[in-house]
Amino acid sequence: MSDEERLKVLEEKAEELRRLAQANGLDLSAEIAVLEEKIAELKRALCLGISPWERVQMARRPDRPSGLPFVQALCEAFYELRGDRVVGDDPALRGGLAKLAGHRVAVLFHHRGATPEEQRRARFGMASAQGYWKARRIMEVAARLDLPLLTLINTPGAYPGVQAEAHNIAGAIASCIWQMLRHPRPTVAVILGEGGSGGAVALAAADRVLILENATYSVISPEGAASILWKDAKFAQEAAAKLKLTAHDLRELGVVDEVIPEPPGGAHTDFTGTVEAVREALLRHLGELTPLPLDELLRLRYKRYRHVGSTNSAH
Amino acid sequence: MSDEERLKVLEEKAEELRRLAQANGLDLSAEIAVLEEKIAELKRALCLGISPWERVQMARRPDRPSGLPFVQALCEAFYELRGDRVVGDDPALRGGLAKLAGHRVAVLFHHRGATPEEQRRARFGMASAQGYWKARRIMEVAARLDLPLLTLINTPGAYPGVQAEAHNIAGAIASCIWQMLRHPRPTVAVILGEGGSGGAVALAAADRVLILENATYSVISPEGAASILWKDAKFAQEAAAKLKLTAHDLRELGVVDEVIPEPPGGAHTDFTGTVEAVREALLRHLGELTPLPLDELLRLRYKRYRHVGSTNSAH
Amino acid sequence: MPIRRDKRDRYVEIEVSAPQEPLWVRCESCGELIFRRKLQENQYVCPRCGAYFFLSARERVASLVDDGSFTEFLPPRVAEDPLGFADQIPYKDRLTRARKETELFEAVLAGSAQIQGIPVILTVMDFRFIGGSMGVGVGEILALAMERAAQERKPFVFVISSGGARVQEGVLSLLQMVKVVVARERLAQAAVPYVAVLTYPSTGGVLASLGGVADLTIAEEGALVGFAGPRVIEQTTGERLPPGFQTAKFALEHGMVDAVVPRAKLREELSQALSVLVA
Amino acid sequence: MPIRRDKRDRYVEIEVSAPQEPLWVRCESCGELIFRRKLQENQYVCPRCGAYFFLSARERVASLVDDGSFTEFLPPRVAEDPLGFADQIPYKDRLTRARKETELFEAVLAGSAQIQGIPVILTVMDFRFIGGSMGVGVGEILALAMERAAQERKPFVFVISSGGARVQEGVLSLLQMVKVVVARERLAQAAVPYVAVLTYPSTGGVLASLGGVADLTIAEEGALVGFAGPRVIEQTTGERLPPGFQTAKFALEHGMVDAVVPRAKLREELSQALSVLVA
Ligand SMILES: [Zn+2]
Ligand SMILES: [Zn+2]
Repeated sequence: MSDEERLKVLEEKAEELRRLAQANGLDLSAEIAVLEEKIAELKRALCLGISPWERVQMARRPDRPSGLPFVQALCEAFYELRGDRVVGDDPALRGGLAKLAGHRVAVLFHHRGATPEEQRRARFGMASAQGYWKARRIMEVAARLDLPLLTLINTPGAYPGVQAEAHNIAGAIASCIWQMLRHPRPTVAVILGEGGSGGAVALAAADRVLILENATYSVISPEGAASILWKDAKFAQEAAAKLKLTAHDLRELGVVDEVIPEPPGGAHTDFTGTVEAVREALLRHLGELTPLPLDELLRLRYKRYRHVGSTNSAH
Repeated sequence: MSDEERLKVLEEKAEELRRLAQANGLDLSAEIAVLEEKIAELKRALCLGISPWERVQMARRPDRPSGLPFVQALCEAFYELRGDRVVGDDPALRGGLAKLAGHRVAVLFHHRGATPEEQRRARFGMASAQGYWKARRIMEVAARLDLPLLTLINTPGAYPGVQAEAHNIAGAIASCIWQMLRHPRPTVAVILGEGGSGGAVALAAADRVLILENATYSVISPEGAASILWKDAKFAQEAAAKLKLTAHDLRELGVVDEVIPEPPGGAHTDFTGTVEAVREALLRHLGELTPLPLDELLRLRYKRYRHVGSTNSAH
Repeated sequence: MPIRRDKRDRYVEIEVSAPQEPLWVRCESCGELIFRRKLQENQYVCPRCGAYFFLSARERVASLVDDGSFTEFLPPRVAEDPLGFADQIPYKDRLTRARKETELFEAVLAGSAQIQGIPVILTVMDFRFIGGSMGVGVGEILALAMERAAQERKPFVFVISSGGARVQEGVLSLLQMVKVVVARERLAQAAVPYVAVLTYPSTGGVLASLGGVADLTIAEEGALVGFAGPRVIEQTTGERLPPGFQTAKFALEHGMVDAVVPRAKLREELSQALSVLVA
Repeated sequence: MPIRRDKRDRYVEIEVSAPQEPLWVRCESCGELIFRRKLQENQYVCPRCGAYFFLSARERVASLVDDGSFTEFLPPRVAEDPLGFADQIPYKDRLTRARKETELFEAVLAGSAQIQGIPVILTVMDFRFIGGSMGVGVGEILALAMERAAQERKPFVFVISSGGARVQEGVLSLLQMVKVVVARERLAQAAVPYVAVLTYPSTGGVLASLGGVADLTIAEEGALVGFAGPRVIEQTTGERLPPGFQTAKFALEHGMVDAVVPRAKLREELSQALSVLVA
């Protein structure tokens, strides 16, 4: 039995005890407390000391909190904007206007889909040219309305398809980066799951970049790196370690500003807790950025990105 | 024999006399002078007192100075920009960067094509969605590079096609108008031939709007108005008069700032002279606008368009 | 009048006749005779076949705003009949007739209102008024409304039902396209949001100006969204129109609008949109 | 090495081997043995079949600028091997080898130059240098060059030949996409023009950042222009690639570039473009 299966069994048992206690008026609090301690321990065990490769697997879980349900839980109100105004709409990259703790904000996010049908339509979160052209349009709306911009990233990468190329996906990604860098209000990005390559960085040129503890951010998938550099897909685990794609590696490299802890067992074990943690971090960073005058915001943004890796800041 | 045919005969005769005089060393200057006077008289006759409907016909002449040849003659240097960066390129609406009397400018223009093949490809100057999305892109480039924007208009109207609709031609035209109104440097539009409806106004939201003497600018073609309002295409001539679409009507309505005279006989009888006249007027208006600070330019632009027709300024 | 489509899913335009007030109305789409009060209660959607009837500007306002919250703006002073135009009948007579029939000053109605408690500046077109065409009057009403929205920092809402430009005002009607966009830029400068609502029909110069530059665009289910009318396209290009061409769904699939909603849910949809647009 | 296409008009990538200097070179496209000097004179286009060979950065510079006008910038101080990376060989060794083979500090060469008398800041990539990949060094060289162009108010010219990001520098190479765009914004703020030249190959992170946001974009006839490589697309999606996919002509037809020119005319084309970009 895997740790995860064991955890599930324990949780069911605890739940049953609670039900019993309530139904029959029994005091089972001691028994329940023992179980709860075991559960907490197991969750910690599941989370700590896990390898980069395991984190890659965790970041890719389809049940990881993300996408539309995440945004709907995060914001009191969310109104979706659709379409790039030229070609179409992309279900893998979505966005709109929202209220977050009373503040008006614009939100962009990858949506991987919950059902198999939705996942197929959203290409498992790989957005196409239309998605990125739409994202740029929504950034422009947000700029016009003077709204802070939040992005929630979870994508294996941009979609490599014939139509994507025909509609200039490269230009669309480049335009997103540019528009985000010109945004006249604070921008905060949160990497919730996979931060895959160009498809992620298009939404990550933010004033602050946060990441969940078991999320990843990488120039290439470990499998891709293995097959290109080692000419052998079996080296994916090694690549995962060497690419420094885990949250803590990224923090050390100065690429992300904060690692948001996940609940014991991983974000997927506690949707609400994860949303709350992200919300708290978002509001804190927005609170720090909001008072800054525009020229200072742009100066700090320039400084942040102009020198990435330029000096031996890491190691 | 029509006046135009008579003119042609006289011009050939004069040319022959000149050739004879030169070849045989004869002095035929008196005879030539008589002919030249007749020619000038006929040209004046052709131009004056012509009806709105005749001007509509003149504005539509395929040999009217316009399009790429016009721009190449107008500017010392012209570099074409192509493509809307999302879908494709449109040969009916073209543009690029140019040098005009030593000044860097951006130019947008309708191109109807010279050869039948070119005309077919350019849909006789009816630009599609891609053309207007490209135009907006070129306006953005011009804004970024701080260049004045010139537009040269000659179109029956925007193209009414399935692909045009699918790529949001209405949004593209609206975006052109908007971008032109936000342009941070002077903008001057010249209506060279047909100024047809939305396809024309997309490029005509300028600080100054000039028009050639026999060009037209109208909300609808006279034929269209006749069939909609009179339910009979035969009323096209009457509609042409009532729509007030001639240069002089437009000047009276305050819609255009200047009517550029055409050479006797019409612009098509003198390509070089027409280009020169347009060039002189363009430089004069640019010269007036260039010293204005941006806020004053935008104030005047707002004033100009905010009150079109709002008061009984005409009649 | 109901909005019909023929078998190939295209819209068929219908002559708009003078609004009498018979007790019973026939749905031209399914033939059903409907009690007028019933039709009204159903927001002018045929209870039998779901066909959308035109909604007058006043009925549209009533269907969208909080009861009693609408304050109509005074009509502006504009050049009436600036060209002295006459076709089969003088334009002045046409204007007079439209005013009498619709009890509106122009093809657009403007005022301040509240939508589920949110104050907005609301402008609603009326297709019965010379095909909802935009002339100097419509342009002026829209521009004034936008200037007011910018000044009062209230969201600007524009419900379109228009066949395009007011041909009888010639090039002056064409230039209203520029006028409304220059006023729209004022909204942008003030960071005041602008919501467009596309209904049947949203075409021509209105769509290709103010209708094309909203921050947020909602289409009513029965909307027709396009620059050129279906017949013009067929006649000019000889192209076959694909099924569902220029419907609200077509517009959504081609990335032109943010949402498509049935008429009955438009008020709720608008208030949801507005709730994220205001502080 | 020549750039070949297979029968379906797709590009075939070719291993780039160490540049020796044999007197004769075989065209891998048509099999012709070509005298090296002759190939050089023909700007590395096969005189027999017209296939494009890679041009090294220095050869590209020589083919574009006025004789003797190029002044190379000093290499910047950057983090070398910031991750301490090793795959089959240590990244440090790979870098050392690339430097020795190409006699370049990095995959892009930067300097000031004149093109037909017009002063520019010129940056040229070299595909032989680890596939023209963009790591911290390339990002730094490009950003410094753009800052200099903005300061000196000279047009910035960027000739791309890149397979994408420098995988061995991990996420730091990915972030160079942001670095070069933030520097590009400096050009925009100074109203200094930026011209991109796309050659074989212009792909991945370089195209999807600095390569995608030029004021004016020229593609060399033999260019490959695309975000994802053809093989990746086929493998990931199973889609059949249309003929001419990702060629310069494809890019032109799909609105992505302003012009396509043969290599022999690139210098003249650039000078024409620059002539309308400078006062
Ligand atoms: Zn019915
Ligand atoms: Zn060969």
